[in-house]
Amino acid sequence: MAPDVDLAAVPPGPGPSGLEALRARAPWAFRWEAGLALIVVIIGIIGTAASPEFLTSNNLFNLGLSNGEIAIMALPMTLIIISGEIDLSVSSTLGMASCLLGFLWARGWPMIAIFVVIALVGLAAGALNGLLVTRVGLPSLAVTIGTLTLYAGVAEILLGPNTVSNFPAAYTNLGVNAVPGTGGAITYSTLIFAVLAVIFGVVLHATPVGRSIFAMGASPEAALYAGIRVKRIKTLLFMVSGLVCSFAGVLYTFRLSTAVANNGVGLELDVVAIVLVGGISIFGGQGSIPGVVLGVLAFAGIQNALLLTNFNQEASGVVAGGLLLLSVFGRNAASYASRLRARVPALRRRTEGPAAGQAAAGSQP
Amino acid sequence: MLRHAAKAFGAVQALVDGSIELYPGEAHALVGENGAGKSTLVKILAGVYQPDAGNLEVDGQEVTLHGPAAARAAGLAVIYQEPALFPDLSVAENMFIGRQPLASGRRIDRRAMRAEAAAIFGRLGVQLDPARIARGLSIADQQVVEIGKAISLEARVIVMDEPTAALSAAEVDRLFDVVRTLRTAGAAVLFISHRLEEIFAICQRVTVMRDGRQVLTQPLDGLTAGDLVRAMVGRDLAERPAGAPGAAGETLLNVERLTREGVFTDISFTVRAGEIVTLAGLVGSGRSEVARAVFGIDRYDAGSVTLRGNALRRGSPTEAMAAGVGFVPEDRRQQGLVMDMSVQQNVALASMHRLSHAGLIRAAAERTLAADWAIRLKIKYGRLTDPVSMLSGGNQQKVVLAKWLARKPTLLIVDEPTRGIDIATKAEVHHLLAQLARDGVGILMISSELPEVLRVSDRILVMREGRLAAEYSRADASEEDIMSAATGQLGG
Amino acid sequence: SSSSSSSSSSAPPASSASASSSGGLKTGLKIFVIPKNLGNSYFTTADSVKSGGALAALQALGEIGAETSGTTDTPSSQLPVIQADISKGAKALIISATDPTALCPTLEAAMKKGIVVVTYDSDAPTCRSLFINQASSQAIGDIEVDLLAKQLHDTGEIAIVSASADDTNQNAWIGYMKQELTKYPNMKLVSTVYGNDDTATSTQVTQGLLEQYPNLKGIISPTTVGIAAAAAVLDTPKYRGKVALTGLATPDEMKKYVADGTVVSFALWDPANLGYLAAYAAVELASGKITGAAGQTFTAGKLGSFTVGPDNTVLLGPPYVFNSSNINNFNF
Amino acid sequence: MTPTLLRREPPETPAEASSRRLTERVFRIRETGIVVVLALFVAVTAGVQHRFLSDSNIQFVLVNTTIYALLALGETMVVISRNVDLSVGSVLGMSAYLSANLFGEHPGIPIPLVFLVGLGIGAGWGIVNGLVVAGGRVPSLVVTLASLYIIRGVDILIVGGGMVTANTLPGGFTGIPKATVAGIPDLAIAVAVVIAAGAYYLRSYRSGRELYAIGSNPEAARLAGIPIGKRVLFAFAVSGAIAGVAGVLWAAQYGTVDSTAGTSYELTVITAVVVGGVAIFGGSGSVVGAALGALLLSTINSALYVLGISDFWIQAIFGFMLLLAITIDRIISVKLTEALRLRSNHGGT
Ligand SMILES: Nc1ncnc2c1ncn2[C@@H]1O[C@H](COP(=O)(O)OP(=O)(O)OP(=O)(O)O)[C@@H](O)[C@H]1O
Ligand SMILES: Nc1ncnc2c1ncn2[C@@H]1O[C@H](COP(=O)(O)OP(=O)(O)OP(=O)(O)O)[C@@H](O)[C@H]1O
Ligand SMILES: [Mg+2]
Ligand SMILES: [Mg+2]
Repeated sequence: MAPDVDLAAVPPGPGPSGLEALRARAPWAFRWEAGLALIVVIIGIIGTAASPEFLTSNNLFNLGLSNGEIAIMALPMTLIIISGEIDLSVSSTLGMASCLLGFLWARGWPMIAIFVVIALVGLAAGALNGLLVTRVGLPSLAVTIGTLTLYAGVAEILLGPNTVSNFPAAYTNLGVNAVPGTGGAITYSTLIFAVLAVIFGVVLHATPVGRSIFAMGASPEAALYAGIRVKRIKTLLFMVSGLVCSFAGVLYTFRLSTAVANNGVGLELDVVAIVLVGGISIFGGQGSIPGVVLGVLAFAGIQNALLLTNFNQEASGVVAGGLLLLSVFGRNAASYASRLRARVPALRRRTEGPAAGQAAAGSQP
Repeated sequence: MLRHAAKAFGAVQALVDGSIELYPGEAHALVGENGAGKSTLVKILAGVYQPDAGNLEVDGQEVTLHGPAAARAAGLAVIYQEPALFPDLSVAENMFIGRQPLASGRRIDRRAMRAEAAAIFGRLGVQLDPARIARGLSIADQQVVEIGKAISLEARVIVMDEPTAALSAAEVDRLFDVVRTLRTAGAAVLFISHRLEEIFAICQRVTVMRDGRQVLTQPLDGLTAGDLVRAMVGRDLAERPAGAPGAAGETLLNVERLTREGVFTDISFTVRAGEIVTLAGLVGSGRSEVARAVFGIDRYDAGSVTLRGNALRRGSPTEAMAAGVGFVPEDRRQQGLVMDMSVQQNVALASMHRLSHAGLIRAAAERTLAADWAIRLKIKYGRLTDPVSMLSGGNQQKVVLAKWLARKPTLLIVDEPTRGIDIATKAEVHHLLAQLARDGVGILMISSELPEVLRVSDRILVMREGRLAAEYSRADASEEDIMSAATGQLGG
Repeated sequence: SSSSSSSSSSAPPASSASASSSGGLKTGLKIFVIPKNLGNSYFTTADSVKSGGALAALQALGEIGAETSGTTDTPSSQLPVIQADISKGAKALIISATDPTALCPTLEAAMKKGIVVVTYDSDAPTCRSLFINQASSQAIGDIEVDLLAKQLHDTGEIAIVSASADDTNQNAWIGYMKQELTKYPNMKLVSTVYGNDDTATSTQVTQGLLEQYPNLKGIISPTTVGIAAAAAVLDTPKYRGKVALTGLATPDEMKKYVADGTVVSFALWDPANLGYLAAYAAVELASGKITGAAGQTFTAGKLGSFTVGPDNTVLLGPPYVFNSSNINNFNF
Repeated sequence: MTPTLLRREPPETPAEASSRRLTERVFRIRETGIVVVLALFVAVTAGVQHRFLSDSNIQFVLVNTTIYALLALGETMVVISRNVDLSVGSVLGMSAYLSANLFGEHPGIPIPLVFLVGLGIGAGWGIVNGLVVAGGRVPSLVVTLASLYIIRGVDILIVGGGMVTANTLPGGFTGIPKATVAGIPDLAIAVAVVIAAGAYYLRSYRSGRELYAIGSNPEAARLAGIPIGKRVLFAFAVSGAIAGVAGVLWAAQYGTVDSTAGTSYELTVITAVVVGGVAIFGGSGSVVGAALGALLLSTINSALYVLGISDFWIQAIFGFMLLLAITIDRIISVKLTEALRLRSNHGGT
C-alpha cells in the first residue's frame, strides 16, 4: 500500500493556495469588472496613441452623442437580462416613440402633451411585452422579436413616407450643445445616462427589488416559493424598459432633429452586446451595473478609436464581435483562475473536464 | 474498492481519507452526518469527481474513471442523492438514454424500450407510465425513475445515495426486495441513508464517515444504532424528548373543502396554535399539492383557506407570508434555494424587507441574521458568502429551514423537513419544531417517514389518492393504522 | 457643357492616366468621400480608384483622399463618421446625405471651420457649397416612363417598385414619373410598392404585384437593388416579354436579362463620372478657384468643363440609356 | 449493456398503450396547432383574393420558404440542445457571395461543386461556433452574436463594394429555384425530403435523442455520460453547413449578390423555430414544426402583399400575426400539459 500512502500524502500545491488566499482577501480582483476596467484603460491608451484627438473634449462629446441612446437603453436591458428575460423590442420602441413625436408635432400638439403621450405609449409597449411573457407564459425572446416587428410597424403606420424635422431649436440643441460647465465634453444624453446608471445601480444592488431580480433570474421557482412577486416585477421591468426606451427615442429624434420610420432600426443587438460585454450572464442571475457602465465605455471607446484611426470602418463589426468574445472568455478566465486549485491535480483528466463539464455549463442560450 | 481518496473543493476539504471495500453479494451501508463526505465519495466512485489523491480498484485492477461513462462501463451504477432527470423526455427514455434498445439500422426500438421500462417498474411494484414525460413527476416518482435506471443497467456495483429519502414505507419495502434480489444476483450494493433502521434491515456491513474520514468499517450484526451514532457524531447523543404536546391554542389555519381537479379533493382540516399536525400518506397522495395550495403556489378550484378567521387570497404566496405563513418546500434545490446565491443571501431571501432600512438592504444585518441561524442550526459551511450549492444536501436543507424560521412565522408548513438530514440534526429539527409549537406556532408537517410522524405529531391526517382517509391523535396512532389508512386496507 | 458631358458619360471609364491637373489647384489636401454607406456597389463604383471614380480623380490631382462611412445608410451611422473626419482635419467633404436635417448642424459646423462641403448623388441643400447632380430628377422620371411607354405602345397597367418610402431621391423621381404619365392616358399606374433596397423584400413585393394585378404590363424600378430583384422574378417564360421592366440599373446587373429579353432598355448615369466630377469640384472649391456661385465654370479632367447652375448645382448630364446594342460596351 | 434479459417481458399494458397514444398525439398536436393557424390563414386570404392560390403564387411562397425552412432545420437542432445560433444570416451572406463568385472566377465550374464549397464554408463557421461554445464553456448566444458581427465584418471586407451579377451565373444555376414538377418547385420537394430526414434522425437515433436530453437538462446529461461537447459541436456544424447551402440557394434565387445578403435572417429563422413550437430553452420541439413555422411566416408575408395591404401597415400586421401565432400555439400546449397532469394522476403513482 506504499503508493497509496504516497498519493494520500500529496499536499495541496502552494501556488493555488496562495491564489486562494489572494481571492479571499481581494475577491474583486477576480471579478470580470476588474478585467473590463483594465480593457477600458487599454482602449484609452491605444486610442490616445492612435490619435491625439481621442481624449479631446470635442471628441468625447461626439462619442457621448453617438452612443447616448444605446447606453441609456442598456440599463433597463441589464435588469431584464438579470431577471432571466430579454427585450429585443428596445430599438423599435425607440423608433415608435420617435415617430410618435414627429406625428404629433406635425399635428401641432404642445411638446409637453406629446411627452406625456410618448411616456404612456412606452409604458404600454413594455406592459404588452411583460404580460405576454408573464401571464401568457411565452418566452421573452420570441415575444420581443414579435413586438420588435410590431412596434417598428406602428412607427411605419404613424409616419409612412414622411419625415418630420421642424422641431424647435430649443429642443434640438440638446443634441448639439454640451452641458454647461463641462468643458464641452459632456452631452445631455451622457449626463442622463450617468444619473440613470446611479439610480438603476442602487435599485439593483441595494434594494429588496434588486435582490429579487437576481433571485428570479437564478431560480424562478425558488423566488416564487420565497414569496417574491416574480410576474409582477418582470412586468414592471418590461414597462420600465418601454418607458426608458421611448425616452431614448425622444433624445434620438432631437439629436438628429429628424423623426422618420426607420429610426433606431437594428440597435437592439448592439444594446444586448453592450450588456453582455458588461459581464451580465445571459442566463440571468448574475451581473452588475458598474460592469455595464464599463461595457458602454469599452464599446463606445473602441468604435470611436476605430473612426479616428484610418482603420477600415467596414471591419468595425469584427472588432465589436471580438470584444464580445473577449468578454465571455475574460469572464471565464477569472473563474478559471479561481478554479485553478481544483484543476491543477486534475490535469491528467483532460478528456473529462473541459469538454463535458464546460459544455454543460455553456450549453444554454 | 476505493482507497484513501481525498477531495477538496476550494477551501472545503470534502473528503480527507475515504476508503471503502465492496464485495459481490453484499449490501454495504455508508452512514455519516450531513457533510461527512458520503456523496462526494459516491461521486468519485461514479467518475463525476476525480480524486485529488487515492486510487480505485475494480476486481483488483486499478482503474481511473475519466467520467460517468467510464464508471458505467466499469459496471458501476449510481443513484444520485438529487434526482437528475430530463423533464422533456419520456420516463422510459430517461432510463435508457444513450443505450436505447435498437432495431434494424441503428434505429431506436421504442416498443422494446417501453416494455423493458414497464417490466422494471413491475419489479419495483410502482405504477408509472413509461411513456409519460418526466416533467411534473413528484420527487418520489423521480426517485423511482432513478432507481429503475440503475437497475436496468444491471451493474455489478450499485450505489444508492439516500434513495429512500423521498420514499414512504410502502415504496421502501419494494426497494428492499429489489436490493435483495440484486444481492442474490451477485451485485454489490452501497446503500446510503440517514434512517438507521433501514440500514439494519438490509445491510450486512457498514462504513461510518466523519468529517471526510472513514472512521469505522465492520459487519452490522453486533452493532447497535447507538454504536453507529456514536461513531458518526463522535460523542454520545443525548436522546432529546420531542417535547410534550404544547397546550394547543386558538385555531390558526382552517382549510375548508379544498379541491384541485385531479390532484386532491374535498380536504378540510384545522391547525391550532402550538399544535403540530402531520399529513401522512403514500408518496403521490397529493400532500405537497395541498400544502402548495394552502401557501398559494398552486391555485385551487374549490374550497377556502382562512388564517385566524381571515381568508387568504388564492394563489398568492406573498399574501400568505404577510399573514405569517412559512413554507419549507419538499424540493430544496428547485424550490427551497437559489443555488447560485450565497448561504447568507438565501437565509435572508424571505426577510429582505425586515432587513432593509429606507428601502436599502443593510448588509450587516443580513450577515448577522445568517450567522446567527447558522449557529442555531449547526449549519456546516465554508464562508457565508459561498454559494449554497457548495453545501451538502443536509446542510442545504438546514438553510431552507433557517430562511423561514428567520421570519418567525405564526404557521409553518414543512414538507419533508428532515429529508436527507442526518440523525443528530434530525433530532435537533424535531426538537426545534416542538419548541416552535411550544412558543405558540402552528405547524403543518408533511412526512413520509412514519417514526418521525409518530414522534412529533400532535395530530395525524392520512391522505390517500388526494382525499383525507383518516385522522388520529398522537396517542392512539400506530404505524399499522397509518399504513393501512394510507394504502386503503382500512376495515370500513 | 451638357453635350460634352453626356458624350463623355457614355465613354467607358478611362484609366486616370489621361487626367490633366489644370493649373493652380492646391495639392495634398485631406479630402474625405462619404457615401451613404459602405459596401454599396453603386457608391463603390462612384468612389473607388479602380472604377475611375472620386478617389481616382483625387489621386490624379495629388490630394489625400479616403472613403469613409457607416455600414448602414442611416444618419445615425453616417454622423459619427463625418464628425471623426472633421476631427481628422479634413479640408473637404464629398458626401451623399442620408438625411439633410440630421446632418446639417454638423455640416454647417464644418463649413464654419472652413471645410468645403460638396454633396453628390443625394443633396443637403442648406448646408453645402455645391451639389453634383447625377441627372435632373425630371429627366430621370421622364426617361423611365418614356422607355416603358415605348415597349407597351403607350397602353397598360404599370407599377413602381421603389426603395424605401422615405427616400427623398426616389420620391422626387416618382413625382416626375406621375407627371410624365399624364402624357400617356392609356397607361395606368396601379401601385407603388417599397422593397427597402432589400433583395428578398423587393422580390416579395414584385411577386405580390404580379398576383394582385394579373393584367400588369410593366414595372418601373428606379433603384438598382429593386430592378435586379424584379428582373430575377420576371426571368421566367411565364413573364418574360409579357411584363416589361425598366428603371435605374448598372449595366452589369442587367446584362443577363437584356440578353434573354426580360429587360429591353433601362437608364443610368456613370456613377464613376459622378464621383470623378464631385472630386474635381471639391478641389476647385478647396483651392479657392471657384466659390460655387451660379455661372462659374471649371474643368473636370477627362469630363471636360462644367458650369454651376442655379441652386449651386452642377449637372453631370442627362441619364444614359442602355440596351442590347450598347450594354456590352460597359462594365460597372 | 442493453439488458436483453428483459426483452421477453409481457408487452405493454393497456394503460401504457393508451398513454402512448396520448403522448404521441401531444407531438402531433404541437404541429397541428400551426397547421390549423396556417389553414385558417390561407382560407381567409384565398377568400378575399382567390389568386392567392394560383399556381404561380404557390410556387412563389414555396420557393421563398425553402431557404428559411432549411435554416430552421439547422437552428432547431441547435436550439433543442439549449443553444442558439445567431450567425446563420451572416454565414448565409458570406457563402452566397463566395460561392456565386466562383462562377465568375472559374467559368464552367460544375454547379454541385459550388454547392459543396458553400456547404464547406458554412460547416467551417459552424464548427468554429461549436468549438468555442462546447470547448470554451461560453453561452452560445454570446458566441454566435459575436460571430454574427465578425462573419459579416469579414464578409464586407472580402466583398467590399463588389457584387456578383446574374450575367456571371450559368442559366442552369439560376434556373434551380424555377424548375417545377406538377406545379411544385423541385427545390421545395428536395428541401421537404431533407427536413423529413432531419426529423427522422432526431426522433429515432440515439445521438438525436441525446440532443434533446442535453437541452432538457445539461447537468443530468453529463451524469448520464452523454458526450455533450461532441453533440453540441455537431449541431452547430450542421446548422452552419445548412446555412452555407442556403447561401448558395440564395444566390441562385436572387441572381445578384453583394455583402448584405441574408442580413437579419437570424431573427426571422428563430421566429420560425419558435412559431414552430420548438422550446427556445431546449429539450422539446420538432424540425417539422419549425419548417411549418417558416412556411407560415412566408405565407403571411406573401398574403399581405398579394392582398395589396398598404406597405405601411404590412410590418405591423406581420408582427401582430407573429404574436397571435405563438400565443395560440402556447394555449394549445398548455391545454395539453393540463390534460397530461390530470391523466397521470388518474393513473396515479
Ligand atoms: N461541489 C462542491 N463544492 C464545494 N464544496 C462541496 C461540494 N460538494 C460538497 N461539498 C462539501 O463537501 C462536504 C461533503 O459533502 P457531501 O455532499 O459529500 O456530504 P454528505 O455526506 O453527502 O452529506 P448529506 O448526508 O447531507 O448528503 C460538505 O461540507 C460540502 O459542503
Ligand atoms: N409539478 C407537478 N406537475 C404535475 N403533476 C405533479 C406535479 N407535482 C406532483 N405531481 C403529481 O401530483 C401527485 C401528488 O404529488 P406529490 O407526489 O408531491 O404528492 P405528495 O403526497 O406530496 O408526495 P410526496 O411524498 O412526494 O410529497 C403525484 O402523482 C405527482 O406525480
Ligand atoms: Mg449526500
Ligand atoms: Mg410532496
